[in-house]
Amino acid sequence: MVTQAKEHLDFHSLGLTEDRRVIIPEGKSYLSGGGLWSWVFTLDHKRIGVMYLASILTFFLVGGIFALLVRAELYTPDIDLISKLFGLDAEKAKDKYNEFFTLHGAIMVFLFIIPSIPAALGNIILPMQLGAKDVAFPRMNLASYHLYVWGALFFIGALLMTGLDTGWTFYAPYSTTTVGPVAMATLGAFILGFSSIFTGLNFVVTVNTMRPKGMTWFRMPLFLWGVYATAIIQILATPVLAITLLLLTFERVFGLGIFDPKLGGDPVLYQHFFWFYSHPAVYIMILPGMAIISDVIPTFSRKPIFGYTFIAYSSIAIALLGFLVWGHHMFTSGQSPLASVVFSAITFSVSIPSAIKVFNWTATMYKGSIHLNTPMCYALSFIFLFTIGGLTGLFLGALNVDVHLHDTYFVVAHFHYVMMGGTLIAFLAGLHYWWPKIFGKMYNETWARVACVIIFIGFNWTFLPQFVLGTHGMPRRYATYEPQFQAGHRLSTQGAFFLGSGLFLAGGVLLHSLLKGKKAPPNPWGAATLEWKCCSPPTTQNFETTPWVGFPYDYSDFVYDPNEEGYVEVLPDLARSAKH
Amino acid sequence: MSHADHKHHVASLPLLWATFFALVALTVLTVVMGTSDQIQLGWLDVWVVLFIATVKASLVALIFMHLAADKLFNGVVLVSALVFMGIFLGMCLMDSSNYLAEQQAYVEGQQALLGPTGS
Amino acid sequence: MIPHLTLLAAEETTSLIDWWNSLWFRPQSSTVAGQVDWVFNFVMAVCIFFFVLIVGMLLVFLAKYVSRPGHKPESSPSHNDKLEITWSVIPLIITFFIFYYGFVGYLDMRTPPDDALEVKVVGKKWAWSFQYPNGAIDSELHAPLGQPVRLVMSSDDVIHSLFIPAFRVKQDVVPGRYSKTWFTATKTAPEDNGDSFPDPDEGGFDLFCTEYCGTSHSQMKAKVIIEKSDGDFLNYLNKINDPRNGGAPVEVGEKLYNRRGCVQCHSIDGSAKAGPTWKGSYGTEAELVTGEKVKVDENYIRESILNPMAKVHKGFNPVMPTYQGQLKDDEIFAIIQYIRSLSGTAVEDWPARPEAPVVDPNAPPKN
Amino acid sequence: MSTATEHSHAPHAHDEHGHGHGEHLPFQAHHFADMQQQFEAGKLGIWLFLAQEVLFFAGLFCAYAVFRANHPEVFHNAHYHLNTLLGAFNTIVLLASSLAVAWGVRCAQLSNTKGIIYTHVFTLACASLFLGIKMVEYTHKWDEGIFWGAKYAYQAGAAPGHHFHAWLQPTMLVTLIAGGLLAVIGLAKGKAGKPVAGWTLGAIGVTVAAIGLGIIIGQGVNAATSPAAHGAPSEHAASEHSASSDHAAEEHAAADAVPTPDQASEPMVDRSGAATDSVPAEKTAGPDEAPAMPATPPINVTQANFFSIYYFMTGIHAVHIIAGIIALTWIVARAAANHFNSVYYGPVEYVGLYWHLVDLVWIYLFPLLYLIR
Repeated sequence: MVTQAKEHLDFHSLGLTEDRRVIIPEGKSYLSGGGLWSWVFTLDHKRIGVMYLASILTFFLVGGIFALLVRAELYTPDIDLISKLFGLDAEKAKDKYNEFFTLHGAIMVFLFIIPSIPAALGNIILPMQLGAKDVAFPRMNLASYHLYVWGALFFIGALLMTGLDTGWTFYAPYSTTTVGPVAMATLGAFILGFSSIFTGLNFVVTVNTMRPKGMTWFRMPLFLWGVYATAIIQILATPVLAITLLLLTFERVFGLGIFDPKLGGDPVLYQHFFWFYSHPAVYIMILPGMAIISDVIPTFSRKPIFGYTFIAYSSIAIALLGFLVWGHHMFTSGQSPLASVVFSAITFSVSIPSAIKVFNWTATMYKGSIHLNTPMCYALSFIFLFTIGGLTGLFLGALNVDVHLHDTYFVVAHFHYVMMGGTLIAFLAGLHYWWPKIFGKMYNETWARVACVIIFIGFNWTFLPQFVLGTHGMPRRYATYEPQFQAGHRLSTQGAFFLGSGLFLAGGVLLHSLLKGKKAPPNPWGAATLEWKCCSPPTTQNFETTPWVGFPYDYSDFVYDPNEEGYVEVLPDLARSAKH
Repeated sequence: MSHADHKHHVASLPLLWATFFALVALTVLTVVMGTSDQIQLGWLDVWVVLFIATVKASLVALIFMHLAADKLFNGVVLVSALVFMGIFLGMCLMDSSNYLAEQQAYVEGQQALLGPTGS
Repeated sequence: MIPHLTLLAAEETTSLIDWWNSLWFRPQSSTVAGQVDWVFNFVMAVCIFFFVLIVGMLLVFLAKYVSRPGHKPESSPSHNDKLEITWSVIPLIITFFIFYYGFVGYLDMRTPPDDALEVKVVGKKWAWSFQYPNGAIDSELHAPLGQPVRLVMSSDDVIHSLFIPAFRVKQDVVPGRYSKTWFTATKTAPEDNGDSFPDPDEGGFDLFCTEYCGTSHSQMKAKVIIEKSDGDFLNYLNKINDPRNGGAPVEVGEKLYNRRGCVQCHSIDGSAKAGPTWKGSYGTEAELVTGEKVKVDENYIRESILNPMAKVHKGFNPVMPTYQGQLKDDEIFAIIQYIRSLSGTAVEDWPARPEAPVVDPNAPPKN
Repeated sequence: MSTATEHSHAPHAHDEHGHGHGEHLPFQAHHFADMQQQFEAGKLGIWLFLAQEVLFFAGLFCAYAVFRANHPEVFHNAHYHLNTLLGAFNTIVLLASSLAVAWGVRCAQLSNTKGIIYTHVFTLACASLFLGIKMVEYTHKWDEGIFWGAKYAYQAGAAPGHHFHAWLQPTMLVTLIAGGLLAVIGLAKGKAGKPVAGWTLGAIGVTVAAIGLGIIIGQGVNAATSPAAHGAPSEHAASEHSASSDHAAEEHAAADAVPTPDQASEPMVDRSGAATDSVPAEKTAGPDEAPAMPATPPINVTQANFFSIYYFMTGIHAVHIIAGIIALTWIVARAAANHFNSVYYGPVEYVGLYWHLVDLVWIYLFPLLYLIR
């Protein structure tokens, strides 16, 4: 274990008395009290966030089990595991495999990643970072969660009925002709879309109208910038998915003839519709992840974030440019060459804001004092994995290379590096970062770090071989494959199980902390953003008094107090008045 | 904070009525444009009709929806939604018109293949 | 052009590049493959540079500034606009180059030469079929070495995608339209050397379907056989053009029944479809719409295939298309034998052949 | 900590509505600092919602644009099936409702509760009038066999034998009677000192009755513009609900009335096989069965595609109108309860903005669907 130093509280050397400490009064936890109904119909953003958190983690588990089943099946070239496991002949077993990867993708995208950071962590943290009591529309917030549950029920219904085998993209005309509960799943995704829109709408209004005095746009924590940019996409892109899925449902049930070529429709148009949402959706997934990292790295480096304004603007730039590049999913799909060229050119421009962020995070650590707590370990592994994910995107943006790599395992590896190595790892960083605040308990640092290392190794073990598989021409969504690919698939499957064990360990450490964890101090990491200026866990009202708003990355007033095992804010009169 | 801060823009009644009559007049104009045999503008027609619709929409947005007197940001929200809609429509139109020939060739090719029955 | 030059130089001078390419790719076997690999390697160099830079800095900072007793954060500027602009503009310039090379290679990929041999490809769940200019159909794709081949592809059901990894060629096959792609093979596939370790592309280049299309998506594949010379290709075409190479007449007839659309209207189990069933029909008396009766024999069937409107079976609409010019005599013979077999009538083997057909591979398609 | 206290609020744990400034208003949510902030938040919220609506409709406009740009002749011919006069009338009805709603917001800003109620009840009547006319349009087309996509079965001169508009007359009578009754009950309740129940019931009554009125106007305009009324046997209007033998003649007349130059040339292909959910996909096809013939003939874009888009666009628009009716009724009820005044009138404005957007969408739908050259 790394020896670490905390800036110990030495009031005498500061020439101060202990009176200068900002005391955060304890209050009644928002978690305590009330029966089931007080949770189900709560208007408290934190309770809604916690319910979201529990739901998405459940679905992550379900989606993860499907992922492991898929990986286990691919250990050998033939379709043998699923046939043996379920006693099916080869044809039926291949159908089963197709259902598994569909459910893995659909559940992970619609039920886990998209709501993971904004709806779960964002809901809990965003109002607190604003020093507010709640989001602007608490009832709409609750409606968003209830819609999420309904959408999820549709998905689960489709799962129980079996036979949903379209892939998460629901490409027409496959989705309009296959058997299976496609209409049910698309309606579920339609409902989930509105859940997402409501969350985004709430966040934009909250950030726009409820910032406390003193918090100008450029004194907002970068998490807020990231979530704000995400919310813009949620509002402007998600309705297009909603109408697309509605059209698809009607196409299937009533035979509309918009997408189905047998009725004069155009399947490529479906792909335009779908990716107009689903590419920006990629940024719904990654932007809040970047936002978490932008908050975690300065806190644990004890340094102000490097290039605040560039990072803030780059979030907005990514959100807006993200709307212009959907066609890069369609370079080989029958899109016209002219459109492909335009989309390719714009695609590269999106990589710049991402690069800016990575450079800035790295530069933030320069001359800092790096504390390798669990959230920081996840943040470092995020930079590593996201860099690979982002750079491999360059291959796919280059037109002729993409023609070769499209729909192969290279793409699978690339988007897992971004979605999982990026968003999931950032989500875990955020979860470990805010866990003491949300639940008021400290987890076991050692074991949490071990889990982080296992996840990091397992992740690379799983997905690095897939790049090589892809360049050698292994197509995705294959239930069986040529024996020549087996070596890569074996490695990948082994890695997946190693990765899975790491995730279970991380989950176990967190659950253990709920039962046996030490009580968390209000500010265990010494962060300067407002959510740490209320007690852990917060009261229903969050703050007794609206906290004083300073620059969110100025750590000079936060010193370690060994008695509290956390940081306290010290207000030297002179320093404070000098700041005004 | 006093009520002085709560001043809201109140639209004047003559303005509302004038807007309404302008909208009705434009509707009549567009119907005449669209049905009259005397006025034939060819390819320009759809753009003229859309222009009239846009004038009407702007009247509704600026006066009925108070955008003219409202916070700028609300207008920005509406305009940015329209801009993204424009990008969406524009790219889809550009692309589909480019591969239209491949669709038509296929339909013709397949009909020729079935041709002998004259169906 | 720069990519080509570099590529040539690389091939001459070093085996390191060969080793590197073999790590990532199947051997380049088409004219565009070299370009794709060049851009890939260029991007790879950029990526490795930035990856080493970022991760290296990360590790250095971690080692130098990790918190330890006595270590304090030092003050340093929290922004530096010149630095920020530098590391925004340099990647922008680099990505422009990547875009440019990708774009140039893509244009080559999408623009087939005028003299290309046209092969029609039809994708259907879950098989490919390739139709050559002489009308012959095969489930493997054969092409002559060094000759541009244009694939005009269509799908009968859902979207498929034709992918030949060794050629770096891929194009979705969208129902309701033609999709086009092309390649010029520069190598023949390695022979199957009989060892136990499976090499890619042994005995023919792999051709995969890469757009998910249902149950047997992963088995929707074919082999691409590159013939060493035009003569070999001609021989191949002649071979598949002769129905007799498909086996006994009954087998060929059954294939034709499934492939040429008979199955849409004629059942082989006695059930009623748009046309009369074939089961047990041979040798019976058929009543025509005109009221007269005719014996279902070889001549009647042949006439019905070539001129369906002449004698329409009572109870059925006159909807059958003519197959005049679309089926060869041997094929009609094979179909008749198949119908005979469905009625339990004795079948015949191929009759003696008057002369072998000669086919020009570049002849325009007949249909 | 001098600055800290300046913008800190009174401790909220003790008093949910305890705010630094002495405004204790009944409709202020506890997490907003003041009414101004609450109003701004709500207004931004509704504008963002409208932006979302714009992109929701963008998908439909995009489908429309792609099909129209690539197959202009199909759309041109198809639009002759639509009754321009009815479309124009509906446009004006919606414009009038928009005026009323804008007026209603003005009333709210001036604390004129009666004004809010009157304008919003008028708006409700317009909304239902619109739906009634739309019902006439739909049933008229269904009777001619003009459905969407796979169900499209129009054949010039043929009488497919649908009798959807036989339902119009009973619907009209039922809505008029039921709506009138509700309105009278509402009036009585209002007189009896229950303004909320009274106005709510009254508003619902007006809404229901206006559907009937819309059907009358729609049928009137239809009869006036149909050639059956100019010279052809004039039992057209009278035969609406008579024996089915009249229908053949009437539908024949209606079908002939539509000038569709391309009818004969439009390929009539049996589309019933393409209706999908009932058709199981082929899951077992041997790899050997490589096809050379297409399984089914390809179908080019036809009027069926136009009507798919027409029904989907107008249908989604109608769903928005129905949602608007619910929201407007809610406003009437709250206005009757005297909730709104110059300080608190957010909901009136928000619902108004939503209603204007519904109008905006129709402003584009009308020329795009009814006036194709």
